[in-house]
Amino acid sequence: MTTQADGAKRWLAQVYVSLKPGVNDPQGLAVRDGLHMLGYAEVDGVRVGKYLTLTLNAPDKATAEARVTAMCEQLLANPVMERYEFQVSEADGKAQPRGEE
Amino acid sequence: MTTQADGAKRWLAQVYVSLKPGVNDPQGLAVRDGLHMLGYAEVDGVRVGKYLTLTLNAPDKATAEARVTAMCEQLLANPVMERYEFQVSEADGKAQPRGEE
Amino acid sequence: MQVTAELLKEVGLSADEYGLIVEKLGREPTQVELGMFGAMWSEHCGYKNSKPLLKRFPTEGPRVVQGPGENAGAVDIGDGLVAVLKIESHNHPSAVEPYQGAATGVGGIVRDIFTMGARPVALLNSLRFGPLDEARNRYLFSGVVGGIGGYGNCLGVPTVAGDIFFDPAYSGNPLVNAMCVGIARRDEIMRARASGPGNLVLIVGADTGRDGVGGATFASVEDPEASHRGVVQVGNPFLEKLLLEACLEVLKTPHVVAMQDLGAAGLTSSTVEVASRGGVGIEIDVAKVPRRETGMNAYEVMLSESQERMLVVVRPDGLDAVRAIFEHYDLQCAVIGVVTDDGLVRVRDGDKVVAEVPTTLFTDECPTYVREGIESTKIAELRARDVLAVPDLAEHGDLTASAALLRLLGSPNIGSREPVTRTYDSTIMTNTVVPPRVGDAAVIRVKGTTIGLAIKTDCNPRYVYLDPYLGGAHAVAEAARNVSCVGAEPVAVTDCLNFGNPERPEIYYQLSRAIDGMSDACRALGVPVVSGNVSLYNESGSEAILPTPTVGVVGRLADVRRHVGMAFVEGGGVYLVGALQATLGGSEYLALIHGQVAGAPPSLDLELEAAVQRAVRDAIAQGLAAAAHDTSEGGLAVALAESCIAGKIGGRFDVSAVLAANGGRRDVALFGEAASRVLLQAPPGGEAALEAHLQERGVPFQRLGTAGGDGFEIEGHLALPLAEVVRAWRGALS
Amino acid sequence: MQFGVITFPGSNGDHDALSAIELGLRQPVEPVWYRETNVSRFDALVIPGGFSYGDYLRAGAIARFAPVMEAVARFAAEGGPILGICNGFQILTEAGLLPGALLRNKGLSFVSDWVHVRVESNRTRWTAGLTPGDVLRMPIAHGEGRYYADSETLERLEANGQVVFRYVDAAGNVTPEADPNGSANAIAGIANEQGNVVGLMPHPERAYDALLGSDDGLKILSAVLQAGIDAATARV
Ligand SMILES: Nc1ncnc2c1ncn2[C@@H]1O[C@H](COP(=O)(O)OP(=O)(O)O)[C@@H](O)[C@H]1O
Ligand SMILES: [Mg+2]
Repeated sequence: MTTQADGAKRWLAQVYVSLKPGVNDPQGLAVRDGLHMLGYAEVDGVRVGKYLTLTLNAPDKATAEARVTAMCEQLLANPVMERYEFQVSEADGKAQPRGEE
Repeated sequence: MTTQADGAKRWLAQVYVSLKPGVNDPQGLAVRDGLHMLGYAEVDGVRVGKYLTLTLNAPDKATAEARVTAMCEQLLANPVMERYEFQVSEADGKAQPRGEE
Repeated sequence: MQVTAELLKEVGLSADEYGLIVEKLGREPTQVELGMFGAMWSEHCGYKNSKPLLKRFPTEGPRVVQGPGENAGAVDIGDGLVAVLKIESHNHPSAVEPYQGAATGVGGIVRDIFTMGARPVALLNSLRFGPLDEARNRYLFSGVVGGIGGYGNCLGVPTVAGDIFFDPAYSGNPLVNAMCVGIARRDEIMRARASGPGNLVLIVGADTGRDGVGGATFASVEDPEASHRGVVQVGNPFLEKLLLEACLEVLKTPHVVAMQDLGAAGLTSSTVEVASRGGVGIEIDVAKVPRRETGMNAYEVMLSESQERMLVVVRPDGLDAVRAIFEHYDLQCAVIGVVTDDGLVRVRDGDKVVAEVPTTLFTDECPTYVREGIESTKIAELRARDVLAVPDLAEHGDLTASAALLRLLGSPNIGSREPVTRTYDSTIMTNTVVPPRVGDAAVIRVKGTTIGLAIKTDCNPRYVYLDPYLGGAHAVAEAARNVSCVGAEPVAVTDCLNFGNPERPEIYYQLSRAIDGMSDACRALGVPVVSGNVSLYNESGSEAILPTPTVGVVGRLADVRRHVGMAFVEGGGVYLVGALQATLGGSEYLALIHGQVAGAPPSLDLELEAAVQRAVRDAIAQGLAAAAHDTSEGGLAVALAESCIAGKIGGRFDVSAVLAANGGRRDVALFGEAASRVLLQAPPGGEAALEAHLQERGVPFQRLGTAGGDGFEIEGHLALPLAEVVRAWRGALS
Repeated sequence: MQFGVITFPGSNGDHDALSAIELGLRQPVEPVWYRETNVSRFDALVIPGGFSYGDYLRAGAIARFAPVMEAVARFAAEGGPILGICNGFQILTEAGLLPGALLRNKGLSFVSDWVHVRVESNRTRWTAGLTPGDVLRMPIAHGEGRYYADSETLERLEANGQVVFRYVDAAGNVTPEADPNGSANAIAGIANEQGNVVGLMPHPERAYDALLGSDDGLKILSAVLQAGIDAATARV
């Protein structure tokens, strides 16, 4: 956890974007069929979405969450066919979001 | 939570696949630049991965986890450039994975 | 069922139309029937405003094998083969979700082609957007281009040509027109006409979901955002590829009676259309339709627009063989009904009959409207404006000829399309002889023959706006001219009429006059209209788009090796074929430099047009030409620059004769636009032969200079290093 | 020489490979459906381009498990020549028959263009007749063609002469502009250690006729033919 000179802290946001219910997901269907081909007959449904990790600076968690919400609404998810969820936690002080340490 | 006739239960697996550290992620860079252009200057890093949701039947959680691990190793992630994490929880009894209720 | 005004609005029917349904049916329609009438009597399916006008198109000719009325048109191209062609709009879905809207547009047009038993061999796209300095327009543009490439590339059909135009009138209402060309054996064409009571009706391909329920109705009202409540359609090109291969294989068997893709209004229109064309009845059971979701009712199943589905009518004794082929391709197929002889479309949901309507009620009895068109006085005034009131180019200052040229080359309406075409696979199928950007039209070869096909879409919507009759004629002339410029003889037209709300007299006027102009040009150039599509109600915030009758032309080369591109070669003499007079009316120059869309568009002498095109393509076929390029937006100077850029070579040109013919106006000579004009280059040393040919044909021509060097010079007007010209042109779309 | 071209659901370069071999190379060739389990009747195999299984999840990820792939692996182990083109290359890396992986292009979008590649090694069955330094012109058409391998693997590939093709400009020089997708070391194609399995992103099968812009691709297809003829002659 780092605190910047200006009092801002670094946060890690994990954003999960998935297709809205009812929207056709050809990729999910193909992965499901692929798993069946490999013998994983117990799988009955697959949906494929996006997993984004962001690091950002914000004075507190509430601000970070508000900003990430705005980013999701504006850019990260396509409101016509997608929905999103996210979690914000304190970043561990490293320069890059998880996935690039 | 449903229990099937054969004693199997339905589980929801949420799988997160991301690029290994050090693997260049042009898509993450493009999203970061897009966020900067929209005025989110506080974002300093973005990585883009996949978020898969699977529903599967298994007698218990440990079995479900073992099966999902095998699916990830075999198909869902490519160890040359990706890594994965997942969570297994009880499915809420609906026929489709989250995202298709 | 309580029929309220709201309910009628939802299904897109007027109170009068509802009254007509009750009268003809002799009872109130059921909910499912009402939804089906709404779809079938929409403009999109029923053509209620455009049908009387479309009758004006010439649709016959010696090569026509299938005219309008089927899934696509077909023309004979020799060697026992036909080219199958069709263009279609996906404007409204693309406004809502640009990537998927455009992708499913491509998917739909490809199905129209292979439904006819033809293998799709080329894709084109004609696009219109608002200016790229608005973020929303950039989003639409990149989404649409991404979707077109995403679908076509995966399918493995090359995208070989198209056109793109920007104007503020398309903000909020982009146009996405996709065209496909296929090839079939003449004697193997399949038609979508059900026959033989007792024959089985199959649905093949994707499961049915709630995707786009009400799409056909939605394409026929203004303001897509507000009216679209269904789930966005997501295309699956992977599945379409399997469907394509399986359908072509199934059509080689003797078991198939008819095939029809499920497009707008899904099962409703496909069942009604195969029954109506065949003059029979049809009965289906929605309970037998495989679903992607639980809890769907009959109404939703009948109106779902889930993609990648086909309706196939087979003889019962062929069912197993047909099923085996689909299964080979991992495709599910379900028997959902039978052909009947009672002339009714009957829909069951298990034991219950939920709709039962005489087939002809949906089709022949669909009301048509002949409206009165009145020209907008505002547009008449714009046309009458004196465009020469603007100041001419100056020797010094901001408005020099070189500054204007560089600005025009950097205009999104003129500059390089490479950022777009580079994302489209144009070489797959190993037929592409002239890929995008290399010639005025694309050329593909027909394997196993010496034949080539040249294809291009075009429409200058400013011309149509300022003068719908003339503009409509120009659209046909320009598309055909592009095809002639690679050496092909234009043989067929497909068109997509993109207009605003036809219930407004000034829009109806545009539609009606544009069709007249197109029809006259088609007649004069000897190219029949064999297929097409109508997209009305293209408005946002009560502003209509520019009237845009997109024209796709297919041409034929007897020997595909005898073609040329637009690139100048070192040392060849360059000629301007056609008249020397041009005008600033409706020009890109006037719009870009002086901010005016005004004046009368260039005049069009159809006889001269035909003669110029014939002279040009014959010169190419006889090996007398090294390059050809028509002069369109940006005029003569821009066309010369484009051919130099393509050839990576400079040139020195003298336009004094053109200047004299235009009363000494430099702006008109350099950047004025005109029809029936083509830059034609002789191979080095071939000047005399080319001149003799042009003389013999009696078409006007003028030598302008020679290509060579690394400078671009128009004597007395401008001189620029070629590299600077290239730079300006490259940056247009970035 | 009998060629086989494997078709997976979603392959779309299969017809082109068949045409190139039949019309360009004038050799017998047969399509192989992905459910087949025996490919021993062939002298050489081509895994063509396209979008097998829609390229969903990762390009080639699902196809590598298709029934025919076990036979392909056996064919490779026995030294049979295999050429993976574009999606075929992706499938071979996913299957572990070639090292590394192919990631999304650096520019993020699909790229369709003509490129030049330099032959780096003629110690493979598919480049045997060629001279290192030869420049070939071929089309590319892919969205995921950025070759990636960890630095150890890259060093090993370079040291072993397993880098077969590199993106260059028309004059044969490696330049940043000449690399269309951001591949490590500008790698356009590689071979396995034995040199019988080669994968490349450009499309030799689309460059078999000068009318289409180039017939350089035939040089690769005829190399394996010549190698086969030489081997047969040696046996006699
Ligand atoms: N959307 C597009 N898709 C594919 N090719 C295109 C597209 N737009 C333009 N092109 C290609 O770019 C070149 C120039 O097109 P265009 O500017 O319309 O020419 P012209 O105005 O002379 O008819 C042509 O080869 C054309 O086919
Ligand atoms: Mg044009």
